[in-house]
Amino acid sequence: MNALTLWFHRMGSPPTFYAFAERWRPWFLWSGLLLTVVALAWGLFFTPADYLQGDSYRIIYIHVPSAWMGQFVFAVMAVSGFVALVWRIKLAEIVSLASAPIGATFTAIALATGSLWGRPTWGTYWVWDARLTSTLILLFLYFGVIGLSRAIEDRRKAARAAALLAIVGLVNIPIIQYSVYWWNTLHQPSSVRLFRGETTIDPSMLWPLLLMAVATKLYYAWSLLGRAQAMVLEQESGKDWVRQLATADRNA
Amino acid sequence: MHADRDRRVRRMSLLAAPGALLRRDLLIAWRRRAEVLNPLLFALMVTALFPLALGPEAGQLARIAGGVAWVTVLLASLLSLDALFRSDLEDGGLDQWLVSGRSLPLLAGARLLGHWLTTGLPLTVAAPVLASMLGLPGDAALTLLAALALGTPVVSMVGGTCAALTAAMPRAGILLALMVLPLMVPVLVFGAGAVDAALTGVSPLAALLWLAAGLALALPLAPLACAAAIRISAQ
Amino acid sequence: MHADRDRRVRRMSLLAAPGALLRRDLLIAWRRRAEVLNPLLFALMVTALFPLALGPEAGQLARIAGGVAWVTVLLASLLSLDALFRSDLEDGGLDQWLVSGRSLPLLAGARLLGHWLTTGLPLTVAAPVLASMLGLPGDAALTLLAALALGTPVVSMVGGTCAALTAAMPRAGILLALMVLPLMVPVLVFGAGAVDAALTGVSPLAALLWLAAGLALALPLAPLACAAAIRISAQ
Amino acid sequence: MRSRPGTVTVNPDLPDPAAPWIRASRLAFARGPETIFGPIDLAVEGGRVLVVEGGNGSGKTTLLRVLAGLLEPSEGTLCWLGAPREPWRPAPGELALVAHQPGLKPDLSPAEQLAFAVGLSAGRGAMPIASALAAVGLEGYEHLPVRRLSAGQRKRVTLATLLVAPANVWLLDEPYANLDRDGHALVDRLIGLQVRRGGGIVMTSHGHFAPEALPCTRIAIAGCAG
Amino acid sequence: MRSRPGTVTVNPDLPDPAAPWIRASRLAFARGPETIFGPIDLAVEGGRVLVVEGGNGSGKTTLLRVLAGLLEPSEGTLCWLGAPREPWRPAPGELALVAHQPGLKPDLSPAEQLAFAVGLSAGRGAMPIASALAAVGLEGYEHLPVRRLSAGQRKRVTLATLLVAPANVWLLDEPYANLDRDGHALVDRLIGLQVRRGGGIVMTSHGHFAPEALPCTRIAIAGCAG
Ligand code: HEM
Ligand SMILES: Nc1ncnc2c1ncn2[C@@H]1O[C@H](COP(=O)(O)OP(=O)(O)OP(=O)(O)O)[C@@H](O)[C@H]1O
Ligand SMILES: Nc1ncnc2c1ncn2[C@@H]1O[C@H](COP(=O)(O)OP(=O)(O)OP(=O)(O)O)[C@@H](O)[C@H]1O
Ligand SMILES: [Mg+2]
Ligand SMILES: [Mg+2]
Repeated sequence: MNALTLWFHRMGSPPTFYAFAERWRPWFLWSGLLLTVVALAWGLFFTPADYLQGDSYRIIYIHVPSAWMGQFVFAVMAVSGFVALVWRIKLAEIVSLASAPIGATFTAIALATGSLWGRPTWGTYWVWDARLTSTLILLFLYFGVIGLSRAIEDRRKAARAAALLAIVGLVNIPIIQYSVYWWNTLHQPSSVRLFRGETTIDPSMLWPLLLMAVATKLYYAWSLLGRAQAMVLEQESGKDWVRQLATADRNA
Repeated sequence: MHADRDRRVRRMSLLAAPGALLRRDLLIAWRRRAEVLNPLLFALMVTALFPLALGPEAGQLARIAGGVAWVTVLLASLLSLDALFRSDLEDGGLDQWLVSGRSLPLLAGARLLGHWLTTGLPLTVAAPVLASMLGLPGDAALTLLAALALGTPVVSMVGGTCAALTAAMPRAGILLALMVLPLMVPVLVFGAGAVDAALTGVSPLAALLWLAAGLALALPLAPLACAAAIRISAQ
Repeated sequence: MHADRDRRVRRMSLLAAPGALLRRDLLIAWRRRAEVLNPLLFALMVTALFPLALGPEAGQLARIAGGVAWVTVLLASLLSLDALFRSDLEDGGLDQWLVSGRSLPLLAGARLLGHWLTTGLPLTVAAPVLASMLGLPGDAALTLLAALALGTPVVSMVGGTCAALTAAMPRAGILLALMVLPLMVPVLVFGAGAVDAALTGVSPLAALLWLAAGLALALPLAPLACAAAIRISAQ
Repeated sequence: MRSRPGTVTVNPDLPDPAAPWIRASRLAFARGPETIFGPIDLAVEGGRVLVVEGGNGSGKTTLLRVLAGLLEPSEGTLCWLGAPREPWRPAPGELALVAHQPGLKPDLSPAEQLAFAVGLSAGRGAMPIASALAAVGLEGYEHLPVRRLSAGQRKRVTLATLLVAPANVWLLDEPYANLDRDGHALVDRLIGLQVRRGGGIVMTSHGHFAPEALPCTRIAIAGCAG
Repeated sequence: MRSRPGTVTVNPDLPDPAAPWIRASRLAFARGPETIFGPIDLAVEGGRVLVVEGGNGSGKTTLLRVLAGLLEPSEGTLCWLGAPREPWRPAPGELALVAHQPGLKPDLSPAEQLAFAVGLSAGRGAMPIASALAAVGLEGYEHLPVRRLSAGQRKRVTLATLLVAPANVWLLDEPYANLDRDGHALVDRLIGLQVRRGGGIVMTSHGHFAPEALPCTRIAIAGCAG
């Protein structure tokens, strides 16, 4: 057993994991908040307005990191789901299950900010552009995973079922992306060229963007650990260490 | 020689259980053979509904024919997927699969094959009828046939895996659709795209090759995923 | 006075059983409240599928929006109809309805009402969202809302009656669709027609009135028909 | 009016107080050409248990479903309290059926199942739901979904409906199946209760079990036992 | 190799011929935080019947499903012929399960049901389908769809699978339920057969029935009976 699997197995013990999460959550929260404040201040006040879009482009600091996170979290969900199914590690199950609503929220934020942004720039909230469509489908994939896990009462069973669906979804995501591009370019050669043309971005915009990307990951870690803690407590309610925790809480 | 016969015998016994399952599924389908036509009739009916819903301008219809045909086929498959594992779960049949100690992926594969034979195949065979109802010209109709032949097995396999996950839920119909439809986007896009290409005079080969690639990917993976799903549901 | 109170008591006790059934059905729906959103999500997803199948040109899309919205709503209802009486038949619940000696049409009516409240109503409420996805302008969107409010109860009632007839069949999904869809053609035509009329600037009132007439016809008749269907299935 | 103490009288105009609850004359049921059970006569009298005995496949369940009005007899007449009734449809509060498939919803708790049974019933002389659940030994399981109950626990929920939704005649199909020793005693107690208040009972049995020390009439149903 | 005469040997390399078919040590099952049955030890020996007794809801069915590999134990180890096996998955010909829900298809006849069971089985030392159906008393019902059979007749079809698809260990959940007197004798005969050929048997019971005059081990399962 190498160090990584050993670590996973140790983390698989609920009390160890709970203590780990308890220790690290504040760090994630505070560093994430700090980075957000810095990045937003930088982005909102210290970068120039876009020569084409004026100030409306500043929504980019929410939009793009959320869009990235929507995809990133799905990958995390599927990979930890795979770990859960193959090596039967409870913690991975929990990580997978707890990720779904967070990822769905990020995706929804990307969609919402995108369509708000679309109004001033494209004159409409929604067009059937390739990237927009594939983001929408990603959201639907999340809905499928969440719906499935909610519909199954037994938590472990729900986690495993959702993990399997996430894996199937992950295998499909590249294919979906490709097909959607193919679909759009086939029918509509040139309406929105925004994403592909604009590969060069001004460094003064890039830095706050990257900071935000890190901040959202920290936020994700914080939120994930919180949800996972709640799930662990629920699964383990009645065990000794949880009871001790509860009494310690009451005494404190 | 001897080793060869041994291997043959082992392979035969490996396929004995899925073979028996496929035979039984087809037998049940045969007992209810009136229902085998149903997906087909459904497809024909939805195809007939579209002009009613969209208004009768014929030109508009032919332009969207590929898409309509594929949406129809997807929905027909969806409707028949819901029951794919449910009754086996409820009547304890899946327990017997598991207790038998037989290879679960092979059993799952047999079930998926049975589903395709009773749903996808009739729809594919009926492609020319659908095509003529939608006013597709000859080569576009042929493309539709080819696309359905390549795409419907993927629908059965991916959809069947999702159906195995929802088997334990009494009314999963719509949840199943929520799970399956996003996964079916590539099949839909390439399937409808192939017909569209043929209609506009472009070669549909690229789209068809993508469908074939999807099929090649699903063939080995879907039975494994489906088996895993069955194990989860049967608990 | 006395006779009046007696009548009130009798009416109350007449409604006691259907009331209990409706309460129980809603309770079950509440237990699975995650699923209440599903018809809605399904409708959104199918609405998203159409552009994928038909191509993204917006102009074409808006022209067929009314039809697409109605086809979507019909399919969402269809998917949820299948299970409407099946589980009660299989678990012996329908036997209990019959043995109770309570008015079967009222019980059937309660079940149909429950179906509409959990399927048709959310779809109706979501009409504005569907409309904006399909690019419908404001008054057409309002017309869609009105048409759905009048049409979805009819779908629940007629579809529910068919579902009662097919309840005894293990995989009736598609057969049910075959029975329901032709019956739904008027709803579809008037429903889509109303939206179309609003789009082209004509008054949609005529189509809406036809829908209202259908509703007025179905309200008293559907529970009776449904009760008869239940008696047939329960044997 | 019939004056058995505590009887659940629902029909105010009982045709004949001395008549049995149900009388069947030359009752037979056939599916297509094949007779499932032959013409038989029977009377479900108040305060007595009618035990229908027969081997597997002899037609016991079918007979019960005919008496419950779920299947139409192919021959014979049925009378309720002496008055012939055609078609044979129960009125509220007349019949209760405990079958293999009792109509429990996996998502609902025993208490909620019983609340629905109360809604369907005539609602007189009933026991409160909580006491009924306690009486069948399901204390502590009132609020678990039925999905989580064992076979015997589900059977107990079904038996509790007899308490919360009283009926003049109980039709019990293998009431002892799936129950443990306590459960058997419970069924005996329930039957005793109904007998004491003058209600009628029809139960099927394979001859292993029967209520103890209660007035019984046994009839054998002649079928082509497997 | 194990040398009990007529034993259905499927695994050619049996680890320990003297070991019991299944040995469970400190086996427990929990759903979420709640333990369904406590840590128990048991051995399923060849030629003996292991009778699991307990009240309703004590966990008998759950234990059987764990032994069948359908549920994962939360604690404890399981050994097959002395060798620990993890995860616990049966190989062909090792286990047979007769449960409340036996996987019968309403549209198929008993003969067709059994043909499928044969397809799933390891297929050695089996009885022909027609003889098996005759042995369980279903002559004349071979070609009727199961939809048309009574509760007891369905149970008999399930019992016939034990004959056409032999297995080393039988897991029987309330095998006597729904059967008439003949049916009880039939179950006893079947169990006797398996005992004589050295196979293992685990059966649940509420204590009313047990195979007559056969070597039995009884264990009580401690649960919070309803
Ligand atoms: C609902 C509408 C929208 C959706 C769903 C959407 C979705 C996305 C996604 C998924 C990404 C991440 C791409 C990646 O993986 O790198 C992205 C990036 C981006 N989006 Fe949007 N978007 C929307 C509207 C808009 C609008 C209206 C604008 C501006 C006019 C915009 C500007 C950008 C920019 C500048 C990027 C970063 C460029 C890049 O990394 O390629 N988006 N969007
Ligand atoms: N739905 C049906 N269609 C046709 N025949 C049926 C149907 N149900 C039962 N039968 C036949 O009717 C006969 C009587 O069945 P029934 O279920 O009444 O028997 P039973 O006495 O209750 O038996 P058991 O003790 O096994 O429950 C059986 O031979 C059976 O084959
Ligand atoms: N799917 C489930 N989910 C949660 N709890 C369950 C589930 N199935 C059973 N239980 C609980 O587990 C306990 C044991 O159930 P089990 O079915 O094993 O009992 P049993 O001994 O077979 O009882 P019976 O004699 O009534 O069949 C019961 O208290 C029941 O409430
Ligand atoms: Mg019976
Ligand atoms: Mg049990």
